[in-house]
Amino acid sequence: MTDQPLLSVRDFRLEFDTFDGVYRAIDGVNFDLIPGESLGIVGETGCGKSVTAKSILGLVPTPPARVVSGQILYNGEDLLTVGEERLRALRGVEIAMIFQDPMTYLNPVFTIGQQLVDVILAHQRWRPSEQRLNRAQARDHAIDMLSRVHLPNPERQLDAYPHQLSGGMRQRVLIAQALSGNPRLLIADEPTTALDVTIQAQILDLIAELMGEFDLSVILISHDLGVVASLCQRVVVMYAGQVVEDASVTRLFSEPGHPYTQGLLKAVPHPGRAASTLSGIPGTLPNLYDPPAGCRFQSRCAHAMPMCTTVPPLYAVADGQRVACHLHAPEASRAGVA
Amino acid sequence: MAELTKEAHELTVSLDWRERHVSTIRMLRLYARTFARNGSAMLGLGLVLLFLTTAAIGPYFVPFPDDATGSVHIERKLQPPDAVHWFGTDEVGNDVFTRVIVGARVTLQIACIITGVAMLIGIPLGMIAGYMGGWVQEVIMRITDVFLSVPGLMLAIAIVGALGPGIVNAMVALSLVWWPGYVRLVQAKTLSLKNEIYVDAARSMGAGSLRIVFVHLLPNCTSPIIVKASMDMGMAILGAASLGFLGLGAQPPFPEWGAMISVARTYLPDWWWYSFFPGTAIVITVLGFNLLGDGLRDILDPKHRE
Amino acid sequence: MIRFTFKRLMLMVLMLLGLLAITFTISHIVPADPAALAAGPDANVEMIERYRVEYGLDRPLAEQFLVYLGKLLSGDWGKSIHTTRPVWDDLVTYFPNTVELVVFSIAIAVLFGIPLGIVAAVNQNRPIDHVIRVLTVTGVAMPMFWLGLMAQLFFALKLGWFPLGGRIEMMTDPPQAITHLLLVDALLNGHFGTFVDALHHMVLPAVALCFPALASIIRVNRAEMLETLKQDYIVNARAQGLSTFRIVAVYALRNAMLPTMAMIGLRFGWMLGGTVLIETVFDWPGIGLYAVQAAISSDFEPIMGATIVLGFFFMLTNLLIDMIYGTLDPRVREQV
Amino acid sequence: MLELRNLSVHFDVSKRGKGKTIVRAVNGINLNIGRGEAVALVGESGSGKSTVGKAALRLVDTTDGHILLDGVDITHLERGRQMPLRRKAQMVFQDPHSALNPRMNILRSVAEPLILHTALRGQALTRRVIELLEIVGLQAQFLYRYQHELSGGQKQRVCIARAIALNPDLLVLDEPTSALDVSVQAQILEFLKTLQSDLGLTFLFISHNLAVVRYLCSRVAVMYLGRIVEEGATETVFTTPKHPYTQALLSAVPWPEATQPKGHAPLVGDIPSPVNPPSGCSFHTRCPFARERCRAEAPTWRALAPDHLVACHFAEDLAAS
Amino acid sequence: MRTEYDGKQGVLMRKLFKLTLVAGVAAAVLATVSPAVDAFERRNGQKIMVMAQRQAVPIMDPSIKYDASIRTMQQAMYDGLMKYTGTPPTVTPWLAERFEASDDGLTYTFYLVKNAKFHNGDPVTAEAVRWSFARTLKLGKGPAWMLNAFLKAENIKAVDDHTVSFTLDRSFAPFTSFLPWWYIMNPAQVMANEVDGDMGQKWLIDHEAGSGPYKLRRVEQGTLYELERVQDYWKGHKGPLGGIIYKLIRESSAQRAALMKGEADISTGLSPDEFDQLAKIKGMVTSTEPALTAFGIKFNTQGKYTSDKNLRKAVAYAFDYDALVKIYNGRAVLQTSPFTDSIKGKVNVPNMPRQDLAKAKEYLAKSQWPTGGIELEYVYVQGLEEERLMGLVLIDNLKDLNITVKMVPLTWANMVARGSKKETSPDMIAIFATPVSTDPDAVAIQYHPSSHGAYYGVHFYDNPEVTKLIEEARFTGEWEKRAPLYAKIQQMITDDQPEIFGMMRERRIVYRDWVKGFEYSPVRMTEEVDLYPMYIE
Repeated sequence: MTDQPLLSVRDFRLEFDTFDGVYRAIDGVNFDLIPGESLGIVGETGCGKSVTAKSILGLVPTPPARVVSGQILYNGEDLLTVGEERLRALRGVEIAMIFQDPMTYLNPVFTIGQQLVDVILAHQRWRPSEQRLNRAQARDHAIDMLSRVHLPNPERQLDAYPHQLSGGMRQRVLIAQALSGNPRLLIADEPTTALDVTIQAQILDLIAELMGEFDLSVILISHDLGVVASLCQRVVVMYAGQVVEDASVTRLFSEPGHPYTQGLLKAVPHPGRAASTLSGIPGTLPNLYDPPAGCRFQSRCAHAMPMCTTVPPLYAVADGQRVACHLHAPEASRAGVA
Repeated sequence: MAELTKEAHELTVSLDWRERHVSTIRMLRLYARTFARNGSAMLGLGLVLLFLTTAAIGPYFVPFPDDATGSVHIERKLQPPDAVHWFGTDEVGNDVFTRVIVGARVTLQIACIITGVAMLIGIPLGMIAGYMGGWVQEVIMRITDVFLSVPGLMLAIAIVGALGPGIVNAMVALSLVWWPGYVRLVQAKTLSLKNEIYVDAARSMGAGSLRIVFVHLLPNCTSPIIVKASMDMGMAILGAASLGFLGLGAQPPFPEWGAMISVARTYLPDWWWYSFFPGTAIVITVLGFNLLGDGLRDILDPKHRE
Repeated sequence: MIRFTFKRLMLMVLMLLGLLAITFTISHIVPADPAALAAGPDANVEMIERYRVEYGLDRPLAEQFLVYLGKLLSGDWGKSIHTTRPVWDDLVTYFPNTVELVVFSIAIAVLFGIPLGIVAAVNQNRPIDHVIRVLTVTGVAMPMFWLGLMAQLFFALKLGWFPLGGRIEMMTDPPQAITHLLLVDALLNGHFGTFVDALHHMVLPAVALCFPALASIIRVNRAEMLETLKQDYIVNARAQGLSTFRIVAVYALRNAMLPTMAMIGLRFGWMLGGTVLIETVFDWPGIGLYAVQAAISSDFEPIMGATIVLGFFFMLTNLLIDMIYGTLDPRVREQV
Repeated sequence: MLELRNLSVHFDVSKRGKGKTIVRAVNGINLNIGRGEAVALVGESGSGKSTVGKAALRLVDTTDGHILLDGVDITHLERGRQMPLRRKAQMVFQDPHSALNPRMNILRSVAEPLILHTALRGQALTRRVIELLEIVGLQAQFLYRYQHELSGGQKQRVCIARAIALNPDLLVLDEPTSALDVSVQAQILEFLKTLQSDLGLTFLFISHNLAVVRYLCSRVAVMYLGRIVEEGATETVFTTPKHPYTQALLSAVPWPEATQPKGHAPLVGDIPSPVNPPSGCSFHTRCPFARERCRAEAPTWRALAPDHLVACHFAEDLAAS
Repeated sequence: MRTEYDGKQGVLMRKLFKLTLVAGVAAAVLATVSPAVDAFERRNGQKIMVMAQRQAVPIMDPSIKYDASIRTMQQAMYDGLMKYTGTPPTVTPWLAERFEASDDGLTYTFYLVKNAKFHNGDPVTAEAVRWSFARTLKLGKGPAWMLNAFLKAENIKAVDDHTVSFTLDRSFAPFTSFLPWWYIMNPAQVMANEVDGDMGQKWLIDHEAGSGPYKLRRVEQGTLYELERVQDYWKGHKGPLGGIIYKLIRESSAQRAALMKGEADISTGLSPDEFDQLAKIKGMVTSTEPALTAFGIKFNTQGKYTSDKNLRKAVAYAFDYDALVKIYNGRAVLQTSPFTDSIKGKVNVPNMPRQDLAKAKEYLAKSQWPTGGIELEYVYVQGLEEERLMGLVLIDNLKDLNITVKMVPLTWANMVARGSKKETSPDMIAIFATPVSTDPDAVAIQYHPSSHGAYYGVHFYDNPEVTKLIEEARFTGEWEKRAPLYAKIQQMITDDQPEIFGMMRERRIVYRDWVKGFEYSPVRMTEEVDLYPMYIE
């Protein structure tokens, strides 16, 4: 494992041209992913975590979306500029993605087998001709993939339609499909949100297992701190289109640096501990059509200060923890601005 | 906590109409803006407005008002369009322009009556079928299916054939074949709305069936009904014109466009203006209603909003 | 699937009965006296009564209906009071012509409508999309008979590219009737010239007839393609690296075809109704023309015959469409 | 306050000519809720917990058993005589967005129960609605807004205002926070807690979220495939779960902290279909401790401790191991 | 919104376009394979005449039905004992060489030509004649009404192979003038095709068993009927013609176009305007002979309003008679008597009403509705442009009397059905009435109560005095005695105004100049053409 990041998102900004004006969905997102690492991105609805993930594979329709600035470097290659043809060659082969609701992400009118085989065959185009699989081989590969995601009776399931499977099985199919091209990076966008807890546990275990088996790096996007905690080594916290904190899991839960992260932790009831009190974060999300200058959390922040009208950079705090809050600014600069 | 604060009390009293309906106004503004950006919808609105204006005031400004009710001036029959007779004259010397303009009002009446009657029959039946379910729905929907199982125009022709030709009978026939569409639409909509949680909520508060149907369901069905009604205005005009064309609809000298074409087609192609102008009037009006309906769908039905 | 078909066929029988009841009622509220009609202009009272008894018009309505049903089942579809010809013979003569026209027409509408819908959707808001949209909007707004008349005037009368009307060239002897479908019979008999001639006669009426349907199909297919292309599974298909052509032409099209099929079914009904107008304009010896003439002479057995046949045909096509639906969408297949 | 006796709710979802298809959503459950108590009903999707809530309010018909509200049997109360029931018991739904009629402004939505049950009209009605909105922490300016102009948390507050408009004794809360973000969920939970103690309400709280349940409720009943498998005081059930399903459920929930719960052994397979529930103990298909007896014989509902009931043949053995 | 499919869009577009293009080219190719149009059609080297007609011939059985289109075909395929020819029309012996009437006017004996034979080669015998008359009388349809009041089937006798005698129940002067409407069928052929005792009714719908100049080659119901020349027709042919196609073209504009393009050679039933338009074109020949047909707007003299004679008079005086002529572009003359010009014994009745508003108002003042304010129904045949226009004229004219007119188009059959009862007979009906004979009785009988219910009897006119006169005149043998009776009848009917006596319009028949031999006879039905003498040069 080298420290050379596999994926590096740098100063990524993205806007949507909508009917009501320009919606500034993503405003300066920065994070790196080291090979073999599993990175969690957490945040509440509308924080831009899903858009960021989809942008990596160029899946956000443009227009209405528009990339304002930034780079998404995969192995040094800027995915924002390589073009559709190159992205297609990367999709599923280098970078794969699974999604939130396994029902809607599978085409209801084709069998599991048809959809799997189609994807496998599509990948053959990028392979050396002598290694290409024909349809029968692709089918075998599909069965192999289904058994590797522990889908019972894989051969029979090939002829099943999505609606005939349970939610957990569908998610397994999606995972099989995503990994069929043997990618290096898996982006999982809320993969367990639509599932029951017992199934969620199965899927999380499966992803952990496959990470080792396929030598995968994983980006896990979730609104559930628990899910992230159970799978990831490092967490990026997003709020209103910005990264507010980037820390290792241990650090994040023990020493949350950003007031938002702190609030979030206080708002989550704990299943393992008796009830004490909960406190929500007062206020609502800022209007992203006309976001406030500087820190986007300032209106809800108990520690807001004049300096917050400037955009806080990601201050390195400790142990790889970086926090975008002026509270963590070096004394000098804080005084300077105040 | 339960005591009402003074400000809140004053707020309710002081709110004027505008403030109370601020949300509605905002919504309508949004609609208007969406609509205004949609070029074809605006064209449709323009055409429909033109049509409505013509229907409203046209008959008072036509050059030969008598010609609309059937007079005979054989001496000036079949004259091509000129400065006096803008659209030429017909086979008994009536001014085609006058008749086309007056025809707008007639056409509007026909379209309104056909869609109106169809809605009056279809919407209650659809709501009853969708909400009650069970055998009531079975009966209503099967009858609807039977009516829909034969092409509408064909059935209308059979009905007019039985009742005898004439504009009233044509309208009766078209209304009779038109309502099943509304039953289908409203029934489907009611069926899906019935499972909405707010309907459950209303029931949990003790609302009765009638109240649920008319207070909670009906207002939520209006969007598709408005869209369909707008489209149907155009379709009804086409239907009435088709019957008129076959000689089963309005009868001369009633200045209905379809009936005019039905007579005028025997004067094609040499006396082209006689059928050309009523035909163009039909195309423009139907086009207007269709475009308007399309535009309305775009703003009222979020699924089709882009 | 067999079970499904069987059940639908049973339902169809019920619907046909309902249809019969409705049309029978309608056609018996005729203000004129059908017996007097039949007896002809010079008939006296005695002759009229003879007709009344001969056609069973002296019996109560319900009984007449039952008698009619009984006769229908025994293959006797009654005879035209107006022409005295057996209705069944007329239906055999006229109906196949309508079938050919309508099938040819819907084929044009589908073959052109679906690709054009896709082209418009993929090029949303580009010039080609606008051109197609203008075409579709005017297509729906245009009265079919008007379009037919104009096409006839321009292409037949002015340019002379097509015949004015009719089914085949009048000097051509029709091929021996095997299926009663002229095109098929021509091919079966090896009369290739007749086949081409019949096809040539069919172009104008079929195009005029298909235009509104074509417009609707384009419109629905375009809207559904746009809708489908926004679906999650399309995003997933892209994320897995499928090619755009495959996504559009296979993955999205099949889903978009479901509502399009429904529209095709609906429009097919309109088309069957529209044949009345088109057959009138183009002198097409079909069932629409036959029915219209029966309707205006209050000749109720032909009206009923035509209505049953048209209704039956429409129901059959709907069944076919439902079956296609079933093959396209597994969920529908299972629900039944 | 609310007593469910051997309650069963089956839905007939048969299609014509395809034989009978019965969804056994609720299968003979017993549950008592005392006045002022907050009782949670937890379980995964398909366990029938929502159906219990709806049946308790007579929104669905019961197949078998009895529902007693304040000692009155309301199981077969006709439509026309349900009005007193409606005043006593109200419901808050999962998705506040769809629980509000999109064509009604907030005033009309909240006023609906008042219009149905009281003579309040005009200004007095408006004043009462404002009062209710203030109780749930909303200002009067929302009166003329529509559902789509409010945030999720605000909408749920409106729903709660509507539910308490008639001063009911019992509130059935069907997953009231699952559609909300955690920061908002925390606010609503806090608010519900104070509301319950302030107004002395009885809660039947339906949820799949164990953490939320632990925070809000004093007693909890765990449902699996239409049956209650374990019931007891929240702390007892959470700390010493006796039923293997409860144990699995608890261990499957990830904790929002760096260290995850121990003994994490996820259940295999999916929840069986309620159309065709397994024989014997319905959990035996997924139970890691299932034995022969579980397949054949449905476990009885028995008390392990005074306030701790469980339906498992081997509850004692499992607890011991 | 542009979609995200830009990348591969080009390829997709190209593929789709190719598809569309191929289909388009195919359609275009088909479009250009247009067969060339000849001046006239030929079959096996023989010229074929094409008639473009609007009315179908649904049934060809001579015993069942007759109207203009049906008779056009029947006349070509069958022979009658007698035939109408020429102007003024005369009843010419045809299959009968000659006939004799007994002095009491009861027995008629016909002597048949010897060389006549049916299309299958069987000779036309007296038995065939007897059988044909008996069949029509027995079936009681079609022309049966003309004779069944005084002729019984058993009183027709085949005296020998070529002699047949008819014995009437009572003397009937115009007997022979009805015979051209009765055709002779081949009994052997018909009965060979009998089904369930129907006397061959089903078979004769679209087959023939006649002895006429043409035989049926094919029937394509609803499209066309083709006749083929009988080469050895017993009476011989007038000129070269291989056959005739009766083609249905229901749109008059298409009908006209067919004539102009040379696809059709002869056409009837065109509107006056279209007719004039065609008449101007080189190569078109028009026939505009005066007809026996009278056009009148008949009142229901027993109806709610129109039973009032003064009202009838008021309407008759308000009507603009000149408009009638104008509608026909001058091709019509006004009636000067209830009888049309070719009818024997027609006199010019003085004081025939002409438009005179003062007089109209005078009569109206005397009626039960002195200030008008009523609505009268005007029923006419759907699709008959001239009748529709007359309705418009009526609307316009009666406005001055404060009477509104409701126009009700009906099919001919429906109109007749409505007129068959005095309760349902409309206030006014537009009727073209063509007498089946030139004998004045054929017209006078229309005003006899026995006509009530028939299309020409929709007025339900019943003046006992007139009735008596008609009966008297009918069975009076000598013309000198009959003539004054008819003059009186004409005057009395005019006074009672059971209808607005309209006009006699010219028939409008157009044909190409290569069509020769057209012969006209006013007694034929309005659009009926005698095909026998016609040929193409």
